[in-house]
Amino acid sequence: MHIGDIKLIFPAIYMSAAAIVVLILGVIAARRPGKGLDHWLPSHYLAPVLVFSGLFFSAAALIQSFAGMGLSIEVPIGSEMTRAPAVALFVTSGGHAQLTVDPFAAIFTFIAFAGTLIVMLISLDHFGERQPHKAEYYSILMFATAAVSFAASATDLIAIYLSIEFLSLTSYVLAAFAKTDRRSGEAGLKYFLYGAACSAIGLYGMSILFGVTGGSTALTAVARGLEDARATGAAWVGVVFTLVGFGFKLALVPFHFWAPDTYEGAPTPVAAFLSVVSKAAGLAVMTRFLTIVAAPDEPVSLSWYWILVVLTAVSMFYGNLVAIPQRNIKRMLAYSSIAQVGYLMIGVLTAMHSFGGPGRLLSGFFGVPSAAVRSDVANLDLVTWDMQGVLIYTLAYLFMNLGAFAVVSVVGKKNPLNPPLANAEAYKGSEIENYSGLMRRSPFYATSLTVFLISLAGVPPTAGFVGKLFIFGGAIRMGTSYPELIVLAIIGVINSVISAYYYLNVVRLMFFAPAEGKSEISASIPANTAIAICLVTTLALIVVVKPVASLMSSAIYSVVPGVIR
Amino acid sequence: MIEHAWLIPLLPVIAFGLVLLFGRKAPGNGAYVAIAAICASLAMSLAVAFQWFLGGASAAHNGLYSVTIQWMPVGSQMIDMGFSIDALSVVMLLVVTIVASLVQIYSIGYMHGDPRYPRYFAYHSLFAAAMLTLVIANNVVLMFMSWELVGLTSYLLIGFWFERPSAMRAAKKAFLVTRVGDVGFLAGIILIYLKTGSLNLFGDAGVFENLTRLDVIGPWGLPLTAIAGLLLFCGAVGKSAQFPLHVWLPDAMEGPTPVSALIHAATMVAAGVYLVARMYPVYLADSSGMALQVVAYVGAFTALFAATIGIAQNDIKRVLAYSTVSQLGYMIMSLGVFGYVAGMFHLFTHAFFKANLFLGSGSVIHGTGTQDIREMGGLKKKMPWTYWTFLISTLSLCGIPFVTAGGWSKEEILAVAWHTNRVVFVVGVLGAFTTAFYMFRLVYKTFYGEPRKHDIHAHESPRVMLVPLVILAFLAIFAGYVGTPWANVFERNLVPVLGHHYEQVLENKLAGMHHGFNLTVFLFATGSALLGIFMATIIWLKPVLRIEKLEPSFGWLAKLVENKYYIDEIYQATIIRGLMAAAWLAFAFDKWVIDYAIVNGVGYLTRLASDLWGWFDRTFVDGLVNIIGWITKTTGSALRYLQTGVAQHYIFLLVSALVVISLAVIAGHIREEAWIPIAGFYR
Amino acid sequence: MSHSAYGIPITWFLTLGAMLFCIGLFGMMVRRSAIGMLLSVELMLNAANINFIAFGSYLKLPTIAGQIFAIFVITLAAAEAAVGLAIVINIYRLEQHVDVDKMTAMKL
Amino acid sequence: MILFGFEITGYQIAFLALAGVTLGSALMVVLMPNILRAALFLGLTLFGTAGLYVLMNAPFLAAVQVMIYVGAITTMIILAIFLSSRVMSVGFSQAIYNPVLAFGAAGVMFLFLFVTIANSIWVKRIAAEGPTNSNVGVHAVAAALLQPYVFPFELASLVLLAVLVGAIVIAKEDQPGEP
Repeated sequence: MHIGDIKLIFPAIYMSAAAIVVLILGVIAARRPGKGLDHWLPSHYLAPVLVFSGLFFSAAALIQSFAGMGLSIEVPIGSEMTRAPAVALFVTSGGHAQLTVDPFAAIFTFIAFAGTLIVMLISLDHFGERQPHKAEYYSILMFATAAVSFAASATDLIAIYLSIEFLSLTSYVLAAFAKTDRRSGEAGLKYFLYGAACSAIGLYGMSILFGVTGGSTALTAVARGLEDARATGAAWVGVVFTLVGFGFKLALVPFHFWAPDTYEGAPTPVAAFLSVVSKAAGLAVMTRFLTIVAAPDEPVSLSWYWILVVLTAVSMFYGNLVAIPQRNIKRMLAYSSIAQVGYLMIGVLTAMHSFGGPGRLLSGFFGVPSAAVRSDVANLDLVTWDMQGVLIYTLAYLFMNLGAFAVVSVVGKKNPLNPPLANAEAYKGSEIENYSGLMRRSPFYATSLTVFLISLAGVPPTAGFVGKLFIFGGAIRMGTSYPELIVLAIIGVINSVISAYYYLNVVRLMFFAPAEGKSEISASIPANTAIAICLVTTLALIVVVKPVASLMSSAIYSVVPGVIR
Repeated sequence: MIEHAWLIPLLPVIAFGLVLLFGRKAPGNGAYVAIAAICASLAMSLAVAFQWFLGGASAAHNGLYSVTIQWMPVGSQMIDMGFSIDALSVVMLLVVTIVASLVQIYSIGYMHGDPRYPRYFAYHSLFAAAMLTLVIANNVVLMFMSWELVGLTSYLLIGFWFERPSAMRAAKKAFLVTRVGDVGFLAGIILIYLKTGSLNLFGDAGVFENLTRLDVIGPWGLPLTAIAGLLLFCGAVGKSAQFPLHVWLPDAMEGPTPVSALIHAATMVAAGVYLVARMYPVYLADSSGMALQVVAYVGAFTALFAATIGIAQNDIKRVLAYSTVSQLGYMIMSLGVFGYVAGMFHLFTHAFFKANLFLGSGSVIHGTGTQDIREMGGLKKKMPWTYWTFLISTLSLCGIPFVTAGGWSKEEILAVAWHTNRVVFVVGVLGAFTTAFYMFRLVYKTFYGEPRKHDIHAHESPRVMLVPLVILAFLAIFAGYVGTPWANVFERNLVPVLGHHYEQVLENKLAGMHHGFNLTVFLFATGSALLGIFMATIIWLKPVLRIEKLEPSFGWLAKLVENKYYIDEIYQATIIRGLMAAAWLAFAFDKWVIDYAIVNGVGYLTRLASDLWGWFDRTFVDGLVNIIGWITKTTGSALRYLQTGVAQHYIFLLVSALVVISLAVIAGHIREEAWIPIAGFYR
Repeated sequence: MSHSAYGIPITWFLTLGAMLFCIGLFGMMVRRSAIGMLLSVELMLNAANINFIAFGSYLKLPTIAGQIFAIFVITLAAAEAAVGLAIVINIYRLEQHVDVDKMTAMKL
Repeated sequence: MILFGFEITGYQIAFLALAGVTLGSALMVVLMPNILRAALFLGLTLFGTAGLYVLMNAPFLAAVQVMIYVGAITTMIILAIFLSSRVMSVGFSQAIYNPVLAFGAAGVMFLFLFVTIANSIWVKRIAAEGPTNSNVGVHAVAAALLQPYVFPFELASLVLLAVLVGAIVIAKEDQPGEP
């Protein structure tokens, strides 16, 4: 690599630097609260502004990586070499990149930045101006975002482990950030213990992979090594254990146990962050890992593939069924997001098939994938549709889920001047029964939440419908060769009917139940802005889906492995 | 004008936005905005219709005008969005816009003073937009989208009076039950897409074109086309309230009456019929004919089943609801016996007279303040306009020949059934009889006799409500003249919609059918309707047969049937029921043979059947829905106990899951290597 | 049995690592206090480190990556312990105990 | 050296001794009722592991292990134990939670791993008798860290910064009125 190529990961570097700036300025300012520097440059305004400009940088990086301006990599296709818009950074001996900057990473960086910005807007409203340790809070949030960005482009086990762990550690802190709140502490502790166990298991898996593949840590090298070690049970044990570490970030069943408790106890903006941005990191790593490392030519012959299929189906059913009896809306959303991960995993499995195995990786990567050869619709290109599904659904999920959490945060807000001690009263805010008659108390929030929930249920014309269309469509297309994907898609459709049951229950309460003399709900401008952004995007995605989808389809180049330039 | 047909659904969407945002500040509290939009859509639909049928546009465009724009790229393929104008969609446009605009005008009077008046009109506009999009969509994705949107807005409209818990429940039930059908619909779309590789209906590589080319037998010899047709039909079963998913429609009467008139007469429920008609090539391509058989029998069963339930209902709107279910069964049945034109024709005429009946019942409810026909009576004098329009539409529904629209369409259905399937024909005739019977019961109980409850001060409704009634009554008479057996304009225009190939197929199926006036069918149809009217007259108008006399003996049976005994303690219930039934039989036999002979017996048997159906409906069909709900809930509740809140438990579960997964990995790869650790360890 | 200066097959180390890993897992399940569970996590991380270094040393193509990975694991273990202990201390301040199995305010 | 008919090298004896120490103290970590003693036994485990590192020709790692793990982490944990208990002697009886099930799960897991690990497939890539590399010194590690692995190195420093800030914020006791 050239040292100048560092500019390609500029968004992530910028985010880390901005986090340090917020920290230092914030700590200086906090010495005289409300006066001097704190009056002119309080960190809860500084941080969103910096993230907002970071959003522009990541958008620029996105456009740059799609347009292929200045970054490209030679990839062999069959016997010819073709240029693909990806750049390998920090190449180790053997020609394997630790970071690969490509449209896939750029999209996830953008998603992380946009999500963080919305989370910050919610936080502004949720914690208020007098939030204790606000500089540290915003700075750690920004560090976590940088970690997501690193994770999205990491193509080396060391880099992946570090960035995922970076994200986890900052997330533990964020979950426990409401220090005076018992539930927040409990949420943080459970998240920490479960996360530590999962990451230790994942690390153990990586150590086995490291050995089985002959001492390689780069994903491409691991992929080649696995080809040789195909017949080894140990290799697949390594893969499965490693997947535990990623599945934990995704809250995939059965690695999900932390999610409901943590979502319920953590401050609502943090729960929003965990459910979307942190999950995006897990998704990016999972997708990259599966498509590069673990996808041999015939994944259907491998037991772990079937394990993933089963876990995907179980996730959908488990999440949706257990969400039904919940009484706390944050907990309900936690289970709902477990189910949503199931939908996303359908997309990941589809993508996995379309990218074929490690052998195909270096020869004929852009060629017709194995699925198409076997299928009777060989002339239809299967590749782009599949990667699109994951990306578009993630985008849709970002806005609809964050929107739902934003409304939950506004409705369940506590008095910011008076942070509550561990009393049960303070938590009435996020009980579902508290939403009865919300329409009469505040039509805007009720309508917005309705739109978000309907979108999560996948009813047109919302973003969730578009996402499901792409996910299920891709699965069905690929299903001509791999019927289990069609089964998963049908399970997905059935589950979206089940999910309508509990989403509509909230809608019913909001619209159709009497309000028991509760006052109107008000929120500050930032929170309303966040909700409005989510609302507009959720409703407008179907209109602008054409440019978005064609943008996403370019991400076919995404999982180009780091190969030396 | 045809090029701008996309404006027809767009105008109500704009009205929806305006009314929702500006509501009370808009003219007429938003009502005028919504009405202006739907009337503009109506005008445009009329213009399109004139241009299409009379202006020669149909010939100029070869019977199909379709515009497509690219919507979203999926892989190398584009999902398109677009609209198509052909005879079928023009008919549907006319039906929807006419009924929707009249219903909205009517609503000015009916909803007057409602606290959420603007929102009502906003929902109405959105609903109309969704429905209009559905009928001109030329792409299954767009169709499905608007289909779901129709369901969503009907949820809002049915639950409009959410102060009533029953309205809430009904709205949710309607949404969820129709969504069950939608799963089938979606699966059908998926299957069709997999088989034809296309999402567009028309055009060179469209669904219909490809259906003819592709082989239709799937793996393991599955008749894929038939399966696709049946899956699509699931959607229609849900939306058009066919057995066994009809349970939502009677409950949905909790919405405001104009909503019932719009949704449950002309639009949403007709969407299912429209879907089958639109996808008719799929059914015709199914050479086994299995799909259409199922369609026919489901329709026929529903038609008779719902009609018998209608006899025993005492809520004016519920009678009409079951009547709607029954008439939808007629349409579906007609489509099932290759009566493609007849089914659509009945949809066309039914929309007007059923909308009129609902609006008339709304007028009655508005005037009397009650929905119970036992409390009404003698309204003929007090509400003359309502009475006459209601009567005209009732006659139309009964299928009185020559002078009403319903007569023409019902006869056409029976004519087709006579030719293709005599069983269905018999069911149709029985249905016609029952329909006339319960409708005239309704008319007599409501408008004739003396007022049974004297604290009701009935008054005629305001003019803004009467004008739509009169217009619809007019249509209930004259709309049928487009499809008389002698000059069937309807058929001439509608059949070519299928395209040349399928037109041929349909003609082969109907080969040898006597096109034109069929005296046998005419006698059966008219005779059964007149007999029904006659029976109703001698029971309720001039009580030759005194039903009240048997009311005690019959009443306790009805109660018994409804009694919880049956469900809770089946053993005991069976014995009691057996005893009671024996006693009742002895008593009834005595009464019948001595007093009333056969005529009265028919009346009782029908009512008995009706109540039994009702019981069956409540117990089994609702029960099935409830059981599914219960299982879902219980599983959810049971599973949540895994989440004990103890972190050590979580980790234990994690490790156990990992152990299971690891063992599965071993099981999966056991053959690939020696798992017995000898060589490595003691090397 | 072959003879060499070392005479220790790698499987000995790997088995030791597996034992340590499972002892750690066991500790995660049976330890009651949060700090006890944290200790068990350290055992599991150590097991992974033993694997890394064993592979790094025993591979026919020697690589330093194993040791590098282990260094990062140790670094992150320190960071993890810091975060964990901070959370534990905060919990102790709120509840006067650190027994995880008593913390079940949220369930269902 | 011949022992019980087997020929045993000095390295093997060293391994067995270190493994015994490591595993024994690891068991103590898990089973010791007193949390402070458990933490001290963790230090012993980590020492034993450091010895194993030396056996595997990784003396630098052994040094790192002793300095960071034993020196820093264990000390930190002990400090936290002191901080989070008012009276040392009370409240540390660690009742075992669900020992049988847990033992079963962990035991099956171990059997599974053992079967997987002790498999002949290692022969292919792994030198049979002992480490292939000679002692890897500080220089080699430093060169690797600063040249090919400079990115993880920098990332790790970011992690440490963020985590330090987070840990301090969470752990410190807020004075009333402090922002």
